[in-house]
Amino acid sequence: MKIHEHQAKAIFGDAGIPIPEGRIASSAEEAGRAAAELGPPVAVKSQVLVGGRGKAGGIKIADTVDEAQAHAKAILGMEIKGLPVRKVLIEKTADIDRELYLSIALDRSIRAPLMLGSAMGGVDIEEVAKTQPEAIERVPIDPEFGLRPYTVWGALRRMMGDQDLAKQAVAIAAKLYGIFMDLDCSLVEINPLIVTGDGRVMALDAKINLDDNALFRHPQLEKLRDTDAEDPRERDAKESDLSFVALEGEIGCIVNGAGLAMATMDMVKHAGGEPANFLDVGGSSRPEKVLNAMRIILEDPAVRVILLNIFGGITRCDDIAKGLITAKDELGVEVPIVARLTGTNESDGRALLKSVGLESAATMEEAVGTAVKLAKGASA
Amino acid sequence: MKIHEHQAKAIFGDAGIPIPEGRIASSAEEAGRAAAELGPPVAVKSQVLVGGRGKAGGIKIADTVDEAQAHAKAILGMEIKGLPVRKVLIEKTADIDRELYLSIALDRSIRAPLMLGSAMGGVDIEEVAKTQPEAIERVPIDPEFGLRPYTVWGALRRMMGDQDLAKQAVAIAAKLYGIFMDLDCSLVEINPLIVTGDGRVMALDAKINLDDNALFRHPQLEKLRDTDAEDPRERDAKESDLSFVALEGEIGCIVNGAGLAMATMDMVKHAGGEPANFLDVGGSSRPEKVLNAMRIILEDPAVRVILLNIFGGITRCDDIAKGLITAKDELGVEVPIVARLTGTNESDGRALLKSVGLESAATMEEAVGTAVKLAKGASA
Amino acid sequence: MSILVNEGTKVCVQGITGRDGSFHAQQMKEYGTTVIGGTRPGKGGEIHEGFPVFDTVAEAKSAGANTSVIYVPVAGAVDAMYESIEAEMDLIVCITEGIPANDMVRVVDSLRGRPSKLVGPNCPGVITPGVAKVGIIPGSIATPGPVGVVSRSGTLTYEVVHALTSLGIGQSTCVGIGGDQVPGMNFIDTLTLFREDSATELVVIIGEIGGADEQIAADYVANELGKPAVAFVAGQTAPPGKRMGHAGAIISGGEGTAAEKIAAFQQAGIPVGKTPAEVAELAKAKLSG
Amino acid sequence: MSILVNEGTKVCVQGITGRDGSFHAQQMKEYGTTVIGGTRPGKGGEIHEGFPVFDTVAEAKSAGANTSVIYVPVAGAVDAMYESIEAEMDLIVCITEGIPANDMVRVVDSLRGRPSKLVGPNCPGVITPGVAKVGIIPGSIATPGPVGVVSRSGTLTYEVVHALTSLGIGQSTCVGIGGDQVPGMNFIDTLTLFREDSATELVVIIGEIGGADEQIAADYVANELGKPAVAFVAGQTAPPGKRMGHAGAIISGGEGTAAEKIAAFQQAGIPVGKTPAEVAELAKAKLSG
Repeated sequence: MKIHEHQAKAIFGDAGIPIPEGRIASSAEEAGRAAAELGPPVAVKSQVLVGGRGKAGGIKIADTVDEAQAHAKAILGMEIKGLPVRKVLIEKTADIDRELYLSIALDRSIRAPLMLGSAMGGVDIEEVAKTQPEAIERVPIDPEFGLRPYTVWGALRRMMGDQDLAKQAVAIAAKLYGIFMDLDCSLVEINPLIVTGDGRVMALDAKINLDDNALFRHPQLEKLRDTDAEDPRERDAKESDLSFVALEGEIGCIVNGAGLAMATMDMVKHAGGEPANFLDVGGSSRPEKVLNAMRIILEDPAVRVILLNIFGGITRCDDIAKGLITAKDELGVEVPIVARLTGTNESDGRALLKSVGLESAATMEEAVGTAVKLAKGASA
Repeated sequence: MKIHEHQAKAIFGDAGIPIPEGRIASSAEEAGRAAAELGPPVAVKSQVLVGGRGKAGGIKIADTVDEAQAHAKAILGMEIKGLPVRKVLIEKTADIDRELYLSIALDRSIRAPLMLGSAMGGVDIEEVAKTQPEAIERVPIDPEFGLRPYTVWGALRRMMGDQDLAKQAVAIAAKLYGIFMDLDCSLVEINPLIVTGDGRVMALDAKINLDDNALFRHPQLEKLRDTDAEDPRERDAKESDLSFVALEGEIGCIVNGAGLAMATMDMVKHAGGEPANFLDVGGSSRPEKVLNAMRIILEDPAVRVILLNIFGGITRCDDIAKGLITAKDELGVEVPIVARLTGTNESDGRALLKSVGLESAATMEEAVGTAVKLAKGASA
Repeated sequence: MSILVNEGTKVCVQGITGRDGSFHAQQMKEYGTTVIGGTRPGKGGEIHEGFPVFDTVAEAKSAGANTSVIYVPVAGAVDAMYESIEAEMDLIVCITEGIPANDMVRVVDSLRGRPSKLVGPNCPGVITPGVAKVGIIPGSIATPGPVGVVSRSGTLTYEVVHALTSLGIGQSTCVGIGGDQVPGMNFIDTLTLFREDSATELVVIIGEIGGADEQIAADYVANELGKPAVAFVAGQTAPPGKRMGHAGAIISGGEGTAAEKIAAFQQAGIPVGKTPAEVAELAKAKLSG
Repeated sequence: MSILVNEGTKVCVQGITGRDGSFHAQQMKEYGTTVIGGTRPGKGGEIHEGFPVFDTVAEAKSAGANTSVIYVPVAGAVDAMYESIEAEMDLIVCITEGIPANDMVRVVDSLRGRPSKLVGPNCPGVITPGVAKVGIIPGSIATPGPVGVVSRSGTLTYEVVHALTSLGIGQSTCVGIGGDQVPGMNFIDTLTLFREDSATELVVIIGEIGGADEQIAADYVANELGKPAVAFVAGQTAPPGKRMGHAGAIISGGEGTAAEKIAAFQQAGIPVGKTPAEVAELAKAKLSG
């Protein structure tokens, strides 16, 4: 889960990481009052959960209160990459001497957190990593010891180029690690980390991504969720305990297991079709999961055929078949259904489907082929 | 450092370990009011930092408010093993079905905490350990994992003899471990841990010993120090950064290093003398340490000779000699001084002593022999 | 021979009284696995559907268990892993999914200097066909033979194993390492065991989008494995920035795409199948070639 | 031969700019020890009294150091140990005293599965006479020879070593393991090294009141060491319940008395000297007997 800059900055502030003084505003009037309180010049920053706000015109500097209000009015009306801007952060501008980069993220290859730092901040760090890998300091954090001053001293001294600035950066890195661990983050990032004209190190931006699996123990963070940034069907699916990702195609897929679900999508594509979604019903095989899956998929008017691909292990084919039959009854499904059931309780499942006139394909290849043919026939 | 039962119980209570309701009182009147608030019968428990309060008459049950007041009056006038009783804890009595034992202590042999439990509580656990070792459950705690329910479940189930009681005991053990680690204890002990008539598990007594080396990070605990229980000279020595233990003999010892200090005492004893103290000036050799050491030793009128035994490593013999000379000047030392100086800057130190008429012994044996002879001569 | 699971495997089912634990204890036993019993604190001494119940893993170990399999809900799964690590079980298989990544960082770190191997979490487990299985892989689809299988996906493992068996190609051991970001054993840990296993002549690697484990595995196969391999990569049509079911299946910052992984395998001389059936055919060709 | 410290020892002095660190860096160097330099964060790149200063132990290691010695005040000493453990120094000697016991529990636990050996804290260090020393043991009192010394006390070590040298008996290596309750290497860890060391023909064990390490050591000598030993135990006149200087030197619950320890040594056939001089004589007799 992602949270907004102003929310991340509040967390930074509580942890003692220096941030510019700022106020959040939902209207131009509020923005004007905030600008007056802070004293111009101020930055007016759109709060949306996508990158590239600056390029999209979502960050403006205002030299007067009136200008701040005008910028806020313009920005609050914007959509950035499809997301409406509902709030702006009004912030005192900083006297920027240098822009740098600092982050901590979970690194899969070392199975531990990794601190990244760079003297090249305020730009796309992935681009820097590709073109100038030597410009990036990479410090693995041993989870047994955590991030201690000695862990990052060498890297941050090189990056900051100065003992006093390095000391400030070490303190910030330690606090960043504290946030990373305490809140179960997958990423905490400061881009840019700035050095001000008078030699202070400060977080000018703030990004925190949270581990969805850990949100259950951070109810106060769950409250920060911004549903604007979420597909309503994906949210609906999550509430039904389904993994779902909406796509652009016309073949609705219901599969058990994430890997098989991806492989099914891939095979649809190879066969000349387009998947309408990724959907994993998971390991449990309660019939209502299939019912919910059907309901969510059928909300998409582009769906012309439903492809059910089940390899039963922990999942039982008869449960799946029961769910499908219930869905047919309750939802009045009008598109054709292609089913393939293999594994645990396979024959029971197939018999159940046959009883309502649904033939099961023998293989995954056959099922995918039939689905693609039906989708093309339907659209022709 | 030891703290009082009522202080330990406050910590238990904050941690969620069930304790009897109670009030602390410094006078018979306060005790009476407390008994009235709680409602008799109540226990009136002397708060002193020694064991064996019960046998010494320091714990009484009162069936009425008047009786509580009378008991408090009697107990508040007592001395138990030389310590004055300044406070009593007034506590609601519990309906005791069984008395058990539970503690967590640092165990040197495993270099980790060890939980001890026994179904035989309310008695001297060291006695039980000697006579019925099989009656004691010993559970080492892996510091990487801490005390988790599975760690202690088996032992506590055997000890409690019942699933529900075991569950309560596991919860108490987990909280006890939390206290042990969070407050840097060397011992947390519940003796007795009781089972009440209605099946609740509760701490009827509470003992917490703190690691002196860790007190610097627990200033709130340092405030609980009861100086009544400390020898004033030992406290004085601690403030002067000296390790000092008062003994009954007549030879005052000043030594560098704890092991050598003990060995010096032992050798005095073997030679027929009696050491007046253990005193380790430690590794640093600032002259004022010797001055303070002399001052503290000379407060004891039984001291008839001073034995200085120094093997200089990090300690420098000339510094020691300077301190001794200053002490002679400032304190007007009347008892004879026997010195032995070896190691770092030995010749400088000896020369300094010689300049004020003090000969240095060649060996530790010689110095001890001379000191014992002088002490005997003086006492003859 | 085989890896991880063999004739000497003696299983303790953590969470044996739960729905999944109960069902799969039975399934494992029916497959021929020695199931010593299971744990459920507070129920020690009882018998659950024919299996002895212990309060703790330590007690199950005293009764002979050397392998744990965890069906405990997510709230207790981390403790369940620690319990088996502390009890020094040889093999720990964690089926439970949804465990916070930072918890797994600590669990994996705690294995340093300890004798246990951890497979999972969020995985289907391990099967040595014809001998024993630990986890939830359906026994019926597997058959003994020369192919080692290691996979980040559960059902995709079944597909590939089923396809292999359909072509008459058996498996030495199949290991589902799970789809989380921080797994216990990863591709390299597993391939290292397959390298030493004389019964394994060829390895099938089933990867998916996210991370760079497939690239690292490709490199290992090219330089260290000393045996042929074939591969499959799921998620060629996955959009970037979206988590595809598994916590670890996400293309982020343009990295971890299926295309990269397929290219890495091909550069290492490892054929990549487009479907599970094609993977089985590639394996057959390699074995007979 | 020797244990822990030898010709290849290259020292990094943690806290080299402090009073003690500075003094003993010089002392070690004068004794012939290779001192690569020391650490003081924020002073990296400077030269302190002829020694290069590094910001971190990792940098000192890159410059060749394989051994750390810690003179950092207590507030930073635990971090200093972790820093050297993370840098995987071969040997870490912590001189600092007054470290909380629970901190040491965690430090010692963190050594599991890592390559470093830790001596101390609250110890005088290690000397291999004629070769090198790490810590604060005065070099002048020691001379090369066949006796290994292991001790819980600093100055008592000096007394015994001095007495040995006075009798013409040299030492292979002298190890002061320190007087804390939770030390890094303990008697057994050190004796195990002496057992394997061909230069060590006899071991002197210097114990004191508190704990049961002497009893365990006596057992090890009787059953495992394969070499003769003599012993000394300080604290026969110590009253119970009082901490005698060292955090670990306390008789509690009637356990850990000098009498118990002396009895254990004697039962294991280890002569116990009444004074340091007598220990040296016992060693001499054993060696010539």
